[in-house]
Amino acid sequence: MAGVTALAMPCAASAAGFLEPAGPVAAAQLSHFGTISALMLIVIVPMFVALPLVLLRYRRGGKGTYRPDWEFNWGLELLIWGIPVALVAALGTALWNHTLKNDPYRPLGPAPLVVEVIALDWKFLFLYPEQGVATLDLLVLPKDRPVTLKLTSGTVMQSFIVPRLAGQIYAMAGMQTQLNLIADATGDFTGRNTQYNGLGFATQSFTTRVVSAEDFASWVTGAKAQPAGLDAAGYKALLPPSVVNEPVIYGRFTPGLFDQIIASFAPGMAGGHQGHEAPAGTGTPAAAAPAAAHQHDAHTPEAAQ
Amino acid sequence: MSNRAPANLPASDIEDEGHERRSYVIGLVLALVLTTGAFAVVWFDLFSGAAALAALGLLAVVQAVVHLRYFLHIDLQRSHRDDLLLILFTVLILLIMVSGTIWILYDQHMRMMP
Amino acid sequence: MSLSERLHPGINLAGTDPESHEAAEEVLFGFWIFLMSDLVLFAVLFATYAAMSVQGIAEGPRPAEVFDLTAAFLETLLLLFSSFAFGFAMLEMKYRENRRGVLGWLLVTGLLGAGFVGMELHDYYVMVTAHGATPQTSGFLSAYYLLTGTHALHVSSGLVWMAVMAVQVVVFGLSPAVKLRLMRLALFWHMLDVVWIGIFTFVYLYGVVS
Amino acid sequence: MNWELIFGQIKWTSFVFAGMIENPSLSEAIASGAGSIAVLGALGTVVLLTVKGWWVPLWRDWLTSVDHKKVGIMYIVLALVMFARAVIEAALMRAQQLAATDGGGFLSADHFGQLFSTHGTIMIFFVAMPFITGLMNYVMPLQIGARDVSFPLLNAISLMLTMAGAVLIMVSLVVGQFSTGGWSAYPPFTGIEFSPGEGVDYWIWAVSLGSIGSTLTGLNFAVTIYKKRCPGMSLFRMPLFTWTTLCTSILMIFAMAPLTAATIMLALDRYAGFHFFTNGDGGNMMNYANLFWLFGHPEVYILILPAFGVWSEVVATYSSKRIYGYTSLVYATMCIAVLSFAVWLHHFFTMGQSANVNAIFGIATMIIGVPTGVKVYDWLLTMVGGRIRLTTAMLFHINFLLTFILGGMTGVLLANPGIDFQVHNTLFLVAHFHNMIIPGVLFGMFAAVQFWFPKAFGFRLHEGLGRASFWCFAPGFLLAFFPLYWLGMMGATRRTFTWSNPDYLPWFALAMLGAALILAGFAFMVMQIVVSVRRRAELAAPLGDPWDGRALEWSIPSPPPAWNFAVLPQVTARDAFYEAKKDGTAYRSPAAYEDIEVPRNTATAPLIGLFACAWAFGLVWHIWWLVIVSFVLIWAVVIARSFATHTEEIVPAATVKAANEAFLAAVRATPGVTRDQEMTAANRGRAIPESLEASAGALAAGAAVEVTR
Ligand code: HEA
Ligand code: HEA
Ligand code: CUA
Ligand SMILES: [Cu+2]
Repeated sequence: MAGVTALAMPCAASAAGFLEPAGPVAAAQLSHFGTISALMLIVIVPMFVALPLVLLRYRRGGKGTYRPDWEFNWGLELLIWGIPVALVAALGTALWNHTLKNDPYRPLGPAPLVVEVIALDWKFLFLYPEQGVATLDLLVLPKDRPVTLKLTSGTVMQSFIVPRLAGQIYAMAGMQTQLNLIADATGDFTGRNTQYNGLGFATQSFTTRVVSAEDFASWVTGAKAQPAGLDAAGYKALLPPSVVNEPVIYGRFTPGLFDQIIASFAPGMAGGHQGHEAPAGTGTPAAAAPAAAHQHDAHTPEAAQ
Repeated sequence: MSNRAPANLPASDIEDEGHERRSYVIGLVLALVLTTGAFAVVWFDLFSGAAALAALGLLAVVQAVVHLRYFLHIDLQRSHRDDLLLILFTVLILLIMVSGTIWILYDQHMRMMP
Repeated sequence: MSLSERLHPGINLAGTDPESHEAAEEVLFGFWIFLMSDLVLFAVLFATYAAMSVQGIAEGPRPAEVFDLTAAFLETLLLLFSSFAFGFAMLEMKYRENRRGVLGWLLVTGLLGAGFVGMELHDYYVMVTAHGATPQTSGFLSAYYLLTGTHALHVSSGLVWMAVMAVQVVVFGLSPAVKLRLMRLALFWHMLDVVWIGIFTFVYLYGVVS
Repeated sequence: MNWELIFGQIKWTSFVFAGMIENPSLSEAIASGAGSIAVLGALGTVVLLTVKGWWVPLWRDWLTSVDHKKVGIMYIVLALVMFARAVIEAALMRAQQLAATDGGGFLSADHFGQLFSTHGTIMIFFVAMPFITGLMNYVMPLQIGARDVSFPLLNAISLMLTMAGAVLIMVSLVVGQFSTGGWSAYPPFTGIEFSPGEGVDYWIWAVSLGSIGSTLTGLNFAVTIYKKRCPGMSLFRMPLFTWTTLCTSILMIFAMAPLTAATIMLALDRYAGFHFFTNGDGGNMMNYANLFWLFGHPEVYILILPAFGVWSEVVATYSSKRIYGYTSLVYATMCIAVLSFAVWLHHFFTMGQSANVNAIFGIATMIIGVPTGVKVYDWLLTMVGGRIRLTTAMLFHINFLLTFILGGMTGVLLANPGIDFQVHNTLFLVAHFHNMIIPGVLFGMFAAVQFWFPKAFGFRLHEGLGRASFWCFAPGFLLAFFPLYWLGMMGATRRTFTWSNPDYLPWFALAMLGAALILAGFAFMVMQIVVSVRRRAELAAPLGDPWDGRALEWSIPSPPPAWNFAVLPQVTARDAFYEAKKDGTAYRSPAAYEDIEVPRNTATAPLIGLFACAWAFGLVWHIWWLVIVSFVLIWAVVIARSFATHTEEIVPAATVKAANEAFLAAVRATPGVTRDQEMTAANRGRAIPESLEASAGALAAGAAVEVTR
């Protein structure tokens, strides 16, 4: 089928998760994790301190005075409602700011590199519309350049994550979700699907390779030289569930493939809204149409027209 | 007159058939008016777009209240309060579930169109 | 405690039959709670329909293309009058303990209810034959059939229940147990009316307007 | 002959043993082993019942009973049977994940998928739910001074429907396969296109039966608490366990409907080609997530609230002190119940909706921390000024306070969409919810058993073995689940049967060790019950009040008579029984006795359960005649029952009087015991209230009779 370049060799990528962030998004998530944990200690620690003391003092035979009818105290009451309320106010503010600022849909800078991600059973297909190349189970990104991932699924719902770069987002058939990220370190980072989707789920991971801008350019050149291309028929061949052992690189792919895949599930939705510049289909109409993915959609190849 | 009410029951405590029958008739008349009204709004195109939706929604809510009041005899004055509260609590749950669902699904829909 | 005090919300026996009224306290309250839980089920179906009738059209027809507003209006009237008739059955039961009266009004209620179910089945038939609008056509139609079908199923079980109650009225007379069951059936029947108002408005009228 | 008409889609290969014969492997062997255990277990039970001649008593005294106490006990037995299966599955998963680095391990991917799906489904629907339902059934009517629940027959029907669901899941061990879609069964994966076959159908119908049962239970308990409280028991005098039961019931009433809607829609998609959640044709699986969690989130509070109630009773009783902040505990419970309906989106922060939707639901989620924190600190303050006895139940409570707040803290972390993006669907999440459920709910149930067992059976549980089990459970839990937090942060996903990252190995080893300790704890618990039953004479506490209890359930004999209270009590304060003991008004003979009406046993409920099970089985395997016949039969039973008239029987006043006076005489003749003697054979269930102990030098002896005046 398609060739494999030396660059695409799989290797043991570090999987230390977002504890070792390699980009600002994951870093922000880690630091938010720290903030919230630290704030929570305000109410956790008192329990760990007070409980042993209370047990010591008021155990049967302990020094504390026995007050069987004591059941209320306004001061304490204020404390046990007041402190959590204040804390939630603080936590809530932090949550609000962090969430709005780090909406995964928010572009992280001008001129992002757009990669279209199609989740399949049990592999990910990546399309680089700007570069005109495509990969299977290998995501190559330039360091320090904003990246916009557009995701959809050709099968069941999946969840896409590269923990060291950014958190996850679902990919669903007939829909498009987005994830923006920047990598500020080079290296190989594991990405994977986290939403169970059958027998091959455990091994559905891929390598994210972050390289310098120059290396990225030369990788693109090298990729373009790959003999294999991806058209609708090739895409169809990817649909049956399978695990990919070696990443695959395609030197070219049918433009508009991503939208056609969405349209095969949700006709009338794709293209209609924001006018995609990618013209649908350069080959014959029949070839451009991603053939119906599954029996239920057998009547929806109209997207090809 | 009711047949099993103890003879010594004060008059004010006895349910009055005429009163209750009137309640059903009022309910029917109001419901007919409201339903026909709603139907007319659409049939004769009395309002358009959002105004029509708002008017229809309002009519439906009013009619639901009419049914509860005149057919189901829900009565804020004389009911056992605790019981009624549990029933009214349903309205809160309904609102949360329905509005939440619609809000979430529309928001997702808007964000997921390519 | 004054006898007219409501021991439970809604349709009441109060002073007319103190013994049954006391017994009604738990069963009627329990039935109200059941109705509320049922109402939540309908609410969820409504919310689903609200989303799917816009987002789930796919390549199928739109609401306005398949709904017959006049039929829906007539169905509303049938249900409304059947509710009204049930009210009169309750009056016969409560103030006169008149078996024949109760049975007569139940018959009227049942016929109107059966008419409603019949019309609705006819609606489905037309939708399927004239428009090819089956539940398998699109998400919108799936939601439509489930919502209205669940309601129709409720009405149909109400009819079966009504038949059983007619037998019980004959067998047991208007005993306390029978009275309480009739009251619960009344609540059920009236509540289905309220749900239908929602369907008529938010499915049919909204569907045609937008 | 068209076999499909008769057997639907069942084939020879549907039986689990066929896989072993045709395609032997370790994984298949384990599967058929499990199937054999199920079959042998069932056969063994049948043989035992026959040999011992227990069929008749089982039917007459238990299955047809509508007594809330027996129904409660049957719920708990059901929970324990299912628990045994689900725990074994958990141990298998742990072992697999330890062994599975780089494709090792002994389970196939498919088998692992079924394991986490059945484990989750069983634990939630057929362990935790029946356990809390059984407990509420047993205790709540006793606490409010009632003779039964409002609708005893309905109660039995709920039980039988739940049991039908449980049986269906057990059947899936032997006939066919279970779903691999997890306990949340997200489509489109669980749709017919991607999961053909019977697995998901088993899930759908088992869960539906359980959820109908729970709805009816919720309704029944809510009415009972509203309408059957004894005179003087105003809402704000109810024991806290009853309060949490009320709030749980209300959650059950409203939360089950969305689940029913979701399962119906999924079933219509699968059976009739509808398009609710399919890919394409206007289907929208996001709505499934929405509906499922509309139920799923309240569900986790349905589980925890009764446990909170147990903790409140336990901490007050073993501190010999009034609960601190009763009112704030009540309002906190209400807050949690209402808020739990407004946070469901936090289970799918990563679905792609706008940041402000996420943020609003995230903050709503955090707010639940406030009432929960109030409760936690109320319990701490309850101990202040008390005289704490470190009994097994109390040890579990202390462990609960310390571990639960850590689980709550990770919950609050998950409530931050930004953090959830990273740890959603990882073992971090798995650690979070086990951290809430095990120390919170299951240990709560464990404490409840230690606490109320003597009430139900008339003898205490062996204290030493109880503690031994605690000292395995508590560290075992920490070891088994805290490593998962770390693994999750390192990116280990849930529902994953094999790993390639060697860094994970030590942590999985720790987790396995913890699971082993937990299993040891469980063994101690079983031992505790066996030993206690053997020594029941020595541990007997028939006089009903072994712990110096506070609420009404302790004022009656252990086990209580069928009618619970000889005369309905009259209450004037909170902690009614404790106050009565203090004032010396406890154990008084009533002025007069009356006849008591109790419901007669009936076969209605078991028949409905049986037909419901057959109906569901028919649906799973498309055996349409069975579906129709059993459906008709269910309703025939209901209608037939509505024509039955003699459903009650009378216990004559004389019988009641004889029993009650004998009990009171025994109480008066028995010297009270102080708390120091609590765990000794002297404790027959007649307590000297702790607050009178100081002046009780004389009381300790026979003079205790004086207290009753
Ligand atoms: C009630 C809920 C409950 C309980 C108790 C448990 C108990 C356990 N769980 Fe479970 N688990 C779930 C609910 C639960 N789980 C759910 C919902 C899932 C997700 C499924 C999915 O993915 O869809 C899951 C998934 C899950 C996984 C899969 C993780 C993955 O996705 O990779 C694993 C892996 O090992 C696991 C382990 C365990 C272990 C070791 C135990 C136990 O061994 C812990 C031991 C138990 C105890 C310590 C309690 C003992 C005490 C009593 C029972 C009191 C009885 C008392 C008397 C009668 C006296 N669980
Ligand atoms: C009994 C069960 C139980 C309980 C009680 C809870 C309680 C909480 N849960 Fe948990 N949860 C589950 C069972 C439970 N959960 C299950 C089963 C799942 C996963 C299902 C699946 O996917 O399979 C889940 C998943 C889950 C998620 C989804 C994660 C994901 O899918 O990515 C989230 C996110 O917000 C969450 C949050 C919380 C919070 C905030 C609480 C709060 O209620 C916690 C409140 C407690 C405290 C905060 C600690 C004590 C308080 C103080 C010391 C006072 C002060 C504190 C503050 C002011 C903050 N839970
Ligand atoms: Cu989702 Cu359009
Ligand atoms: Cu939740």
